[in-house]
Amino acid sequence: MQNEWIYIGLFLVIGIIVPIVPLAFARLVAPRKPNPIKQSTYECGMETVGESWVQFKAQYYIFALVFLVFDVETVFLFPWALTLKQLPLFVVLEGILFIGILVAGLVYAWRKGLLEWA
Amino acid sequence: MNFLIWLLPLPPLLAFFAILLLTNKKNALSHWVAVGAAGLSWLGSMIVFIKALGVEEFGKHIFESSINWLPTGADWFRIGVQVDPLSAVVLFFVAWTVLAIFVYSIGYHNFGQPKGDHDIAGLQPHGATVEEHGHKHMVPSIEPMYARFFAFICLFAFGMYTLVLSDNLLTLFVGWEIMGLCSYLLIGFWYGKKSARDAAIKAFMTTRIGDVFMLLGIAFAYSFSGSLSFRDIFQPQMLQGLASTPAFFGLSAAGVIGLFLFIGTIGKSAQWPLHVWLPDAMEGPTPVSAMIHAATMVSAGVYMVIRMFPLLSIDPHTMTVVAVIGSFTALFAATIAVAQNDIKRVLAYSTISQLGFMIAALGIHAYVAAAFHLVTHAFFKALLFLGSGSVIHGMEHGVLHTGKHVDAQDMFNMGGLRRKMPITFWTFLIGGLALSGFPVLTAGFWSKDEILAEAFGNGHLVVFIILAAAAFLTAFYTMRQITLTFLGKARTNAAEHASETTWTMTIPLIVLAVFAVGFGWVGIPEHFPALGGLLPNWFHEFVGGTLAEQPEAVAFSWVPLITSLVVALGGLFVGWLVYRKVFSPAEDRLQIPLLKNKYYFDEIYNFLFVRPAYWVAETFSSLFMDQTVIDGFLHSLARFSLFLGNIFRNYFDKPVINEFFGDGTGNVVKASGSSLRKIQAGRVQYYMVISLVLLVIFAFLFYFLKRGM
Amino acid sequence: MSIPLSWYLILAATLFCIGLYGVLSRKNAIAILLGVELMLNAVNVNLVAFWRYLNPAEMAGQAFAVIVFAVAAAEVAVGLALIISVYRRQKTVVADEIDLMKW
Amino acid sequence: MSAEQILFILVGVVILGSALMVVTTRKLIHAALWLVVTLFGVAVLFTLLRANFLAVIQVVVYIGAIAILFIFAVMLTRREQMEKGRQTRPNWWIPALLGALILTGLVVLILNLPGAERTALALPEGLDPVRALGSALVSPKAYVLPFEVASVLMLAALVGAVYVATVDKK
Amino acid sequence: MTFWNNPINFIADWLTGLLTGWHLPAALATILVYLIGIIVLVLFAMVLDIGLVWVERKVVARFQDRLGPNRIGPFGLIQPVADIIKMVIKEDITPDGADKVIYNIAPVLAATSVILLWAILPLASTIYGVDLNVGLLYIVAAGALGTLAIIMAGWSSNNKYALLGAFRMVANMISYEVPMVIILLVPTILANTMSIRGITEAQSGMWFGILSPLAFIIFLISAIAELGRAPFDLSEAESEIVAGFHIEYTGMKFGWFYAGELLHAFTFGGFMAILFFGGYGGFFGLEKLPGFTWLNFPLVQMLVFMAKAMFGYWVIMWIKYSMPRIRIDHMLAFNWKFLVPLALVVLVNTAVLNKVLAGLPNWGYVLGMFGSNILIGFVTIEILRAFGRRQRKLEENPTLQAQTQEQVS
Repeated sequence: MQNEWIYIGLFLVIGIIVPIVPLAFARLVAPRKPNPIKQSTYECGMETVGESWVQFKAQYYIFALVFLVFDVETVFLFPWALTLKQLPLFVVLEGILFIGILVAGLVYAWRKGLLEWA
Repeated sequence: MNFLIWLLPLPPLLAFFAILLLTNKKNALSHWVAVGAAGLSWLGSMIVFIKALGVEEFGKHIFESSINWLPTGADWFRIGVQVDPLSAVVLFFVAWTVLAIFVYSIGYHNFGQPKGDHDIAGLQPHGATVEEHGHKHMVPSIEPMYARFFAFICLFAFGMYTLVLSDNLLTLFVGWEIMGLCSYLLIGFWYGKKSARDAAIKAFMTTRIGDVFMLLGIAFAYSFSGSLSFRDIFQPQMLQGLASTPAFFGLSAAGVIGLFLFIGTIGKSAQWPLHVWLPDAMEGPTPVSAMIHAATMVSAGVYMVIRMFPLLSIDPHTMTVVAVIGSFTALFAATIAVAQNDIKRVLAYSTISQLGFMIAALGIHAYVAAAFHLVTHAFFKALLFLGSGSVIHGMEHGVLHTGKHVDAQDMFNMGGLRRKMPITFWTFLIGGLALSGFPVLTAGFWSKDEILAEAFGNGHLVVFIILAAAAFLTAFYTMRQITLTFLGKARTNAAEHASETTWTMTIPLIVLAVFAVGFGWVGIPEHFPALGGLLPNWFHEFVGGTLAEQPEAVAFSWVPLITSLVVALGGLFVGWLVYRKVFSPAEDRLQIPLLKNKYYFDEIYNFLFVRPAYWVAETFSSLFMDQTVIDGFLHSLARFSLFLGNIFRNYFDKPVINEFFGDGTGNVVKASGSSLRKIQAGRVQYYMVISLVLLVIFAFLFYFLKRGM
Repeated sequence: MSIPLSWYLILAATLFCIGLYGVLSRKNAIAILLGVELMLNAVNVNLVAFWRYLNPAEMAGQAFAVIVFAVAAAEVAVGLALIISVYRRQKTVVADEIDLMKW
Repeated sequence: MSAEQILFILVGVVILGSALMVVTTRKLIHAALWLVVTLFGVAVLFTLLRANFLAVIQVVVYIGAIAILFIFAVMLTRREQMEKGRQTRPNWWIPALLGALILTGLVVLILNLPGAERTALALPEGLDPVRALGSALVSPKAYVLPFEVASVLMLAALVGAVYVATVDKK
Repeated sequence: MTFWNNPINFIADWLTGLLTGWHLPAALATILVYLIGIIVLVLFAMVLDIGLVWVERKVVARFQDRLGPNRIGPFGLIQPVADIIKMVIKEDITPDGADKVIYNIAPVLAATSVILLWAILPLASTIYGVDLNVGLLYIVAAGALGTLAIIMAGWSSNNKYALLGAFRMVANMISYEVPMVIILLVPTILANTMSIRGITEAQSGMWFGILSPLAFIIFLISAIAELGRAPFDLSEAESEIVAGFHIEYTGMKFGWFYAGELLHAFTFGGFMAILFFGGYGGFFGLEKLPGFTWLNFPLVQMLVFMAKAMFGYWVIMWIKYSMPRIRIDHMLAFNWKFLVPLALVVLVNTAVLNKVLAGLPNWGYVLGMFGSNILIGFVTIEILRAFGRRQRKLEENPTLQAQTQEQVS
């Protein structure tokens, strides 16, 4: 049972409570007089047309995709980074190979013109 | 040294990925990468080969190295590479033919020619019109999927190298399957054509049947011997153990394993009854045909049985089966080849029959002879295919030139090409003579003669006669082909305007021609009159060393020698005599429907398997239609039973039928596939449910069985 | 004072089966992938629990868990990409309506 | 009933409850968010197991990347009528039955497992799990091959996914 | 004297003693002490946050040549309090069609994700929450929660602009998270640990910001992008999508997004100080000299840290208020085509040199690291210049442009 995570856990609890307190307070003191106009979706006074969901560029997904791959791979590099000191040089090379493969992915995405926002 | 061997297969693989991922768009770069890779592997192979020659008693101390791969409980499953005399020679011809074919492909796919007017990926290039001082005319156009082709054959080459170099059945099987995949991809390379698609599927499925059995064989081998490496399996006591352990069907373990593996070869090397795919495989581009039928795939099948010879030879039954299948195929295919008009189909059937020769030779314990014929055949058949490709190419040029469309592959449209395309003619002639075993000069003669000699010397008279007859037919149709194609005068004006092909195509021809002649001389029997002993029978010594005990060279006898002389020369002469002045198929007296339609094999299969399968499919599908409206449980139950039904049809029915009708072409699998398509509408979740139901049932079953309840 | 191994295993098993149910019962392909994620997580819990309870000095469990992360990421990336492209073609993400695989 | 055990039970309830929500909720976006809760719970389990590194990358990778990807995908493919109506298949109870069966089977096996009741071993002295993991991942005797292969896998996934998702762009 | 050396632990021990004196079980006592400590820390952060509102408004006013808040209290110091009161008593509107639960969770989560960062923020060598051995990744993890909050807010508001804004924001954040994570590897390698304190201690001799200035720059840029502040604030580009993901939020909920952003910015300033400028310490060994031991006193360290953090915060504001907004395509291109490759280069460079130069004396090590960074920076700039020149050429004569188009297609 290690204390640090308990601490983090308590911190999380507090960190959730603290923002809630003013909100709850606001709920008590703030006026509440809803009316349709107020409640309507705010589009600079225009009448809302259609549902809020509009067709998005798949480009967003592509970026999320590239991000996912890079994120996972870089996260894997942290343990590697911690071992550099005590392990021989070729460990560095392993990491560089790893990064190289990462770069290959980047190059591929680049060459296929995915990084263009078009 | 061993390190080098490990590296051999890699260049093609890397080239494959490099081309596919990076240089896809750039044709020149792609083929340089491919050829470069092939060249590297070639270089490495040559070094290994030379080194191997240097070693004394190479059969005893071979190059090998292996690494731990899979932890299997206590110990490891090791994979590795080895080069022993057999694989050394195979490596030799693979390296040469592959390199030749790679170079040849550059020319064959019209590198440097303009883009086609209306070429689309997946169809043969139709040619392009170019403006030349005023008048425009058609020239061949570059293959739309040029780079992709090289990527595929690179993978193919990788598969072959892996197979040849591997020291255990598993990696061998891996290479085997890679080639299966590539053959599928390459036969269906022009996937725009329906015929090509069907041929591809047919080839894949047919070989798949063989492969399933081969896998079974491998599984047996592992379960019986606990290892897959050749060295362990070929330990004498291990072999004895296998021979003594009884399996089922009253066969010994060795017998079962051998038979299953041999079925794999039947599929891969297109032996009867699984031969049907190979002729259709001609749909692919010609370099592919050369690749499949000479350098790699079918050779791989034979190589595998030769490799497993010590195991096969333990069990007499197996050997009988092998001999029968082999010799029968040899004759059977030869008879069909006589009646074909498509220049490539003739070669296809001749390939089948030549493979039959090797298998038969193996079946009569003629180990060295089989290997010898494998090598020589690889050379001259590659030569022939490339030559025919060159002919077709020339013809297509003529067709484009005249603009009038005629089938560029029909031999009755050719004739008199010897003046138009001299290099092709001479090389093709050499190849043809080698194939028909023209005495003394050509490689084919020596290998074939050795097979006959062995057959006669070891008193397998039936085999001897059949093979002799086959040899005669071989010579005959070869000469027929040459006469129709090159001699006489042109039958169409496409043939009039045929022209010699580029150097990238002719150089490989010449190189291969040299081997088609020269390679025979390394295997001249000692006691051969006049020539014997001038050169030592190096091949016999070398390859023979692979086996535990050096096989005895068969005593010399005149009978087989005379026979081979007679059949070869006689066949050639008759062929020339008959076809000298045949100008149209009508005058060809040998166009018997029976032969022309390959003994109606496709029709028979169609009747026996495809139709019933479709019928079943229909009923099932209607059943299925009903099911959909009924509640879900019955639903999945029904599907489950259908699933079982399919299992039975594929794994119980088919073998039985095979035993009776001696067949199981891709059609069955294809049909079951097409029935599946009606039954299971690709809904993955149903599959999962079914498999899980099975899982649960079996899990509980085993659990309680183990509990002894 | 501390937790027996079986608790972790049972928790993981339950999580796995819930994921399995999701995979088999949902119509929406994306929801199916969600189920797959649950199953993968169950696996991870097992791996780490075994690492902790059987042989903490040997990092096998964690290493495999890390690999599972990679696999999960790859699986999601490709799976969702497939779903999206299918959606763009056929305007559906219902697994049953996606039957391109039948020929 | 120690504090740790109580904690475990709480976390377990959260995990399983949210997991159930994942597979039953009608709105996909909610399912995805419930998945986030589950993943977070699993992260907490990792902390209980003292797998700090895994706990953190559980949050980073799963919540920070995978969940986001899921939400994007939902947004890109959402259609109103998809949200209406039942989200489960008509014969949903077969999977339920299967799941229950398999679960019972597993539980039986686990309970009969030798040493199922064992408790956690003490971490060896001076072992920093992250460092140990690092050296395990890079040392040739251990998992350097899976490590590199993982990157290749990710590369393959990237290429494949990107290709699939943009194949009809041009 | 012991109190001044280690106030927190001093108080903590005292409290524990007190509580156990009341016959509480030790575990409970610890937890209570933790709770008290946490609450104090969080409240400190909150007060600081209120202060930041004032600072922000003052600074932006100065940048824009205004006076800024100056009515309520001296220098308008009370202004933020007024702001808060206003927010609290404002009516809190929930648009119909909004997904109530998520709509309400989002702002809380946004604030929490920032507050969580303070759990590992060492204000002084003895004043800190916890010292995780995976501290750096913890920062990233908290950031992930923030991303989640934003996308929840955008989705639940049932508003085109909000959703669009959220999408942009998230695309922005996740894109820039990549170079950030890569760059976080640099301090990890240099300090050979992921624990925040460890990194701080490791810089007592030499700041990482000097060992690897490029890393600092990249971190700064990606941090700003993570914050979604100008020039990367297109997620709330008033001119296009009104106010981005929090368009529908009113009153205190909006307040939390706002306050969260400020606190986040400050916290990132703090992390910049920790990762690259020695945090609370890093006096280049000065503190070891006889006359300067007072530098080690926690309160001094805390002041130092605050100063550094505030400086970082000021830099962020400086950039925010003097840069135009970047278009999304430029932003993403800038990230993927420039920042990420550069970050990777820096990472590899650090990893290799750290190994190669290990043998050298200290000054050699520093010189090598610094020099290599300068070199890389120089080369990068040269490349950029060449690229710029080509672009300009293309702009100047369209025919060339056409040709290049040919080549491209």
